[in-house]
Amino acid sequence: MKYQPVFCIWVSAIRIYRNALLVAGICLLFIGCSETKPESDKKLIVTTTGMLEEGLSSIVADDFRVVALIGSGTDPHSYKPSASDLKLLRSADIIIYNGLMLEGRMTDIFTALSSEKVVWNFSHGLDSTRFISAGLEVFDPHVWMDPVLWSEGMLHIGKRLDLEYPNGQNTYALRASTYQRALLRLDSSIRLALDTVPASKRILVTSHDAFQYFGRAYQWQTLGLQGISTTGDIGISEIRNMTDFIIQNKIQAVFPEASVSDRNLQALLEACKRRGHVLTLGTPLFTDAAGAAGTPEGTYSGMLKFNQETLCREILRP
Amino acid sequence: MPESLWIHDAGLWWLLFGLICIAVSCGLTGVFLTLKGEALNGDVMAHGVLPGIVVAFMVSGSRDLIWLIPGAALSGAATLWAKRWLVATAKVRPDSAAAITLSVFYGLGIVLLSKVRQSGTAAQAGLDRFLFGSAAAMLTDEVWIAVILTLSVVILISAYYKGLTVFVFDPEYAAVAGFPVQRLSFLLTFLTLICVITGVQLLGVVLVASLLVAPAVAASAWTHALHIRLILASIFACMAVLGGGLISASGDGLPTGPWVVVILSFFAFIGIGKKYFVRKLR
Amino acid sequence: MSGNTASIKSNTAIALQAVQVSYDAIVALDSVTTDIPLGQMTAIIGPNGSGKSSLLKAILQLVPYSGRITFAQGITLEQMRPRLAYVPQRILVDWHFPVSVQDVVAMGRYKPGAFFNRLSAQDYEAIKEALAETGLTAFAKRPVGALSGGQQQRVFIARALARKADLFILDEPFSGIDSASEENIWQIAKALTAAGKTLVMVHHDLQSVAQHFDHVILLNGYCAAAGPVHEVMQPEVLNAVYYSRLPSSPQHA
Amino acid sequence: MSDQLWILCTGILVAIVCALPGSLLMLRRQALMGDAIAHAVLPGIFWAYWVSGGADSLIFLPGAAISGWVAAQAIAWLSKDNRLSSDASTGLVFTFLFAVGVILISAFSRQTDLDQECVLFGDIIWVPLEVFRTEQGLSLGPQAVWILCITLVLFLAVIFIGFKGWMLTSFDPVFAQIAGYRVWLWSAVLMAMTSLSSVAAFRSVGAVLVIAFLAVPPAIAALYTKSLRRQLWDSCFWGSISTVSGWGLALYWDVSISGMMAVMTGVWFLIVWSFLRIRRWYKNTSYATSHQATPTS
Repeated sequence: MKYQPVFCIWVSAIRIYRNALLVAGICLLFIGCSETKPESDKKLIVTTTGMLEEGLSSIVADDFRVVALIGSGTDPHSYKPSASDLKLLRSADIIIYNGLMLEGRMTDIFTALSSEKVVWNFSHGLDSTRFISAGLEVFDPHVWMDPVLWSEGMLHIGKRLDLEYPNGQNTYALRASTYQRALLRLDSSIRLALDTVPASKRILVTSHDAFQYFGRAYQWQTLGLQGISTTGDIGISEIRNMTDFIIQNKIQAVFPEASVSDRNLQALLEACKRRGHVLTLGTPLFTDAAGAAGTPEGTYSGMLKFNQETLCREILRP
Repeated sequence: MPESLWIHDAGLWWLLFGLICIAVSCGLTGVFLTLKGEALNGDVMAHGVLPGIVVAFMVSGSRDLIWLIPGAALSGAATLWAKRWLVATAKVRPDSAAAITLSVFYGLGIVLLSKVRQSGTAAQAGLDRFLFGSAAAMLTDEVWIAVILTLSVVILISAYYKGLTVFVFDPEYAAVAGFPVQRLSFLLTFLTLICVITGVQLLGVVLVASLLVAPAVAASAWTHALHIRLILASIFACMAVLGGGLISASGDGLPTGPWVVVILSFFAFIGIGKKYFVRKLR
Repeated sequence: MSGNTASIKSNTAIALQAVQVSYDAIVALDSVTTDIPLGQMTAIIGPNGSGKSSLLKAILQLVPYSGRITFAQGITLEQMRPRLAYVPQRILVDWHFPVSVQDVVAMGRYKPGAFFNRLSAQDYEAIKEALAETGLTAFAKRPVGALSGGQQQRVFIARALARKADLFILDEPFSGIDSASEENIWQIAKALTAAGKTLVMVHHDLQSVAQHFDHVILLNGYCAAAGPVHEVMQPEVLNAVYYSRLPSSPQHA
Repeated sequence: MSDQLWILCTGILVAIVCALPGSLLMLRRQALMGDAIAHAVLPGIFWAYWVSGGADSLIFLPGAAISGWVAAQAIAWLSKDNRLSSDASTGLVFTFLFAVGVILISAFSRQTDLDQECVLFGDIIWVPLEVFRTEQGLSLGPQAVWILCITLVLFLAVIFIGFKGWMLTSFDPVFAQIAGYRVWLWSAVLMAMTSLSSVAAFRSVGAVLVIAFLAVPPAIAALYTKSLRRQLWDSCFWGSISTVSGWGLALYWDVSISGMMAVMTGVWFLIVWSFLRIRRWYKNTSYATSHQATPTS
C-alpha cells in the first residue's frame, strides 16, 4: 500500500526522458551530418532590409557576398523568420541593421550578437540631430526615404569597412563616395522634378507616417492617417480632420503604400466625395519594402524614382 | 476647423448606422453562442482565418479582397469544424478544443507566411494585416453589406428562434424531439462566420471577440427571458457604438473600435457588478 | 459571522440563529432558527427549491448569509474544520480528472497549509479502513472516471470517513445511485451514529426518512418544522408544505 | 554547443514550462489562458514603456507579466462560483485590456511601433544568438535558456511542494475549501505562474508556440492518462516530441520553426488519438470474436 511519491516521479521521469534523449541523439546525428560548407570563401555581409543590401552591394562590389535577411518585398513588421535565417546570421562576417527600432525585438539580438561579430547599426553612422523624433527617446526609422541622409550613412559604412578590412587604398570609401554621388544625382533629379510642383500642392497624404524624411528633404508637408504604430487605430475624428484638411488645401490625390491596406484611404475618398470634393486614390508608393525584383521599382533608387514620378504625374494631373 | 458641426455630419451617422448593424448582428449571435458555452468561437475563428488568407494569396497571387475573403471564410469555417470535431469525437473539453484549434491554425498560418516570404513578391508585404482595417473607415458599400447581413441574421434568428432556443439549451433533447440539429448547428456556425468576417475587417482579430461576448454578458445580468435578453444585447451594442463613435468623433487619438469595446466591456462589468452586489446586499 | 462563544446547549452540534440566504434578488432561505442535535442523524428535507442546499452551504460558509451559526461547544467553522467532513453532490465534480480512487480518498487526509503533504503510516491506515468500509478496496487503483455512479458516491463517502471526523455533512448522497451502494451508505451512517458522530444530510426521499433518521428539519423557503422524526413526519405537517408548493400557488420558485 | 541544439533545448524547456501550468489550467477548464495573456499584456507594455521611456525589451517583461497576471486573476475571479462561464469571462477580460492598450497607444505614442509583436515576442530561431556574456566576453549560453531554466526550477519547486494541494484544489475546490484550503490563494499562485511562464516564453519563442504548448500537449496526455503525475510528465513529453519533430520539419522545408512546432502539436494530437482509436477498435473486435467463438464451438 505504501508508495513513495518522490521515487515514483523519478522512475517515470527517467522512463520518459530516456525516450526523449534517444530522439535528441538522433537529432544530434542529423545536425552533425547537415553542417554544410559555405558556398564560396568570400566573406558574407548580412543586412536586414533590401535597401541596405543594395547599397552594400555597390560598395563592396565582388569582394563580399551581400544577402538581405528580411529580403525585398517584405515589410519588417510582418517578417517571420524561417529555419535557414539563423544559419545566414551565423555565417555572416558583418551584420548591418537599420536601427531606430525598425527591427523591433530583433534589435536586442543584434545587440547581443555585437560582442562576437562585427555588427553595425546603420543609424549610428548618421548625424543624430537629423533624426525625426517619434516620442520618448524614439525616432522615426524610415531614414532611407531621404537619399542624401542615406548616402551619408553609406559613406560611413564604407569608411568602417576600410578600417575593418584595410587594403591601403580605401577602396570601400571610394566606392561609397561613388555610390553617394549616384545618390546625390538621383536626389537632384528627384528634387528637380518635384520642384515643378507648386508649393501650394506639395502636400503628401498617405496611409501611415513613412514619408517624414522624404517630406523634410524636399520641403513637402507629409501627413499620415495612421501613426507609425500599426497597432494604434484611428478614430472618426482623424478621418474628419483629414477630410477638412484635404478640402481646405484642395488636395487632389492621396497615396496608399504598397505594404499597408488602403481601406482607411478609401474612407477618406468617400468622406470627401460626400462633401463635394473629388479626391483620387493614387498609385501605391513604396516605403517599407521595394517592389518585386526585376521591375524598375524593385531597387532602392528605382523605388525612390518611382515614388517621385508617381507624385509628379498624379498630383499635377489637371 | 470643421466646416459644420459634427452632429450634422451625415457621413458620421451613416457610419454609425453601419457599425450598429454589425454590432447588433454580433450581439444577437453572441447571445446564442454564450448560452451554448461557445463564447470564444469568435476569437478562435478570427485567428483561424490566417492560413486561409495566405493560401488564397498563394493560389491567386493577388491581395484582392475578392480572393482573400473566401479564403478567410473557408479556413474560419474549417477551424470551427475542427473544434466541433474535437469536442464531439475526440471528447476534448470545449476550452481545450478552442485553444488547440486556435494555436494550430494560427501556427499553420505563420508557417505559410514564412514560406510565402521566400517567394519575394512585393505583394505579400503586410499580408497578415491586410484584412484588418479600422472601424472609423467603413465604406458606403460596406454599410449596405452590413445592412443586408444584419437583416439576414435577424431573419434567420427569428425564423429558427424556437429551434435555436431548444438547441442551445439542451442539444440532446433537441435531437430527441426531432429538431434539425445538424442544420441548427450549421446555422450557428454560419452566423458566427458572418459576424467574424465582417467584424474582423473593422475591429481586428482580437477585438471582434468582444462584440460577440460582451453584449450577451451585459444583457444576461438584467433578465432571464431569452427574447428580452436578445433585445437588451442589441440595445447595449447600439449604445456602445453610439458612445464609442461620439467619443472618437470628439478628438484626435481616440480610436473608434477600441472605444466601442471598452464601453461594451463597461456595460458587461456593470451587469456583473449588479449581480454581485444584489447577491451581497440581500 | 459567528465569533463569540455563544451559549450553546451541550447536546447541540450546530445552532442556527435567524439564518438567511439569498441569491440575486431571490431569498432562498428565510430566518431559520433551530438546533441540530449532537450524535444523531439529521435529515434536511423539503420540496425542490426550498433551500436545503442553501442551508448546507450557509453552514459551510460557501454562500454569504446573515444570522449566526455556531458549532458544538460554541466554536467557529474554522476551529471545526479538522473535525468536519463534507460529501458534496457527485455531479459537481469533473469525473474525468486523472486521479485514482485511492488518490481521492487520500484527499481526506491532506492537511491544508502543509508543504509536500507526505502521508504518514497512520494516514494510510485511515485510507485503507475507509476503502474497506465502503467496499472499494478492489477498486483502489482504478481511475475514478471508470466507476459507476454509486461507486463514485462511495468514493466520496470514503474520503469523508478517512478524515475521522465528528461531524459529517452530506448533500443528497442517495441521488442516482444503485441499491447496493445505497445499502452500504446506510450501514456506514448507522455505524457512525452508533459511534457518537453527528450526521447532517440533505435528503429527498420522504419514504425512507422515518425509517433511518432521528431528527428532521423541514424547509420550505423558511423553517417549516424541526424536531424528532416522529413529530415532523406527520401527514398534516408534510401536506402543508408539499401542497403549498404546487405550481398554482404564489411561492418563490 | 551547436545553435540547433540550443534551439531544441529552448523548445523543450518551453514545452515543459508551459505543460506544467497548462495541465492544471486544462483541468480547471481554462486552457485558453495563454491566448488571453498574449493579448492582455498590451497595457502592461505601454505602462513599462511610459515609466522607463526606453526601448530595451527586458523592461517590458515585468510590465507584461503583471498585466497578464491581472488579466488571469480577473478571469478567474469572474468565473468563480459560476457567476460567468469561464470562456465568457476570458473573452470579456482580454478584449477589454487589449482595447485599453490600443487606446493608450493611439493617444500617447502613435509614433512608436509599440505592440507586443514588435517589442515583446521573439522567435525561437534567434535564441542561440542572444547570449549572456561575462565581462571577458565568455559566452554563458542563451538568455532565454537561463530565464526559462529559472522559471522551470521555480515551477518544479512550487508544483512539487504543493503537489497534493494542486490535485485537491483542481479536482474538488469545494471540498478543499471546506477542508480549510485557501483555494483563492492556490488559484492566484497558479495564475502568477502561468503569467510568468507565458511572458518569459513569449520573449524567447513568440506567442503562438506558447498558446499551443499550454493547451495541446496536456490535451494529448489527457487522452489516456489516469493519474495527475502521469498527466504532468506526459504532457512535458509530448511537448518535447512536438518540439523535436517541428524543428526537424521546419529545417527540412525551411519554414518558421515556431509555427511548425505549433502545427506539430496538433499533428501529434491526431496521431495519438487515432492510435488510441485503432487500439480500442482492435481490442473490441478481438474481444467480440473470442466471445462469439466460445459458445458456438
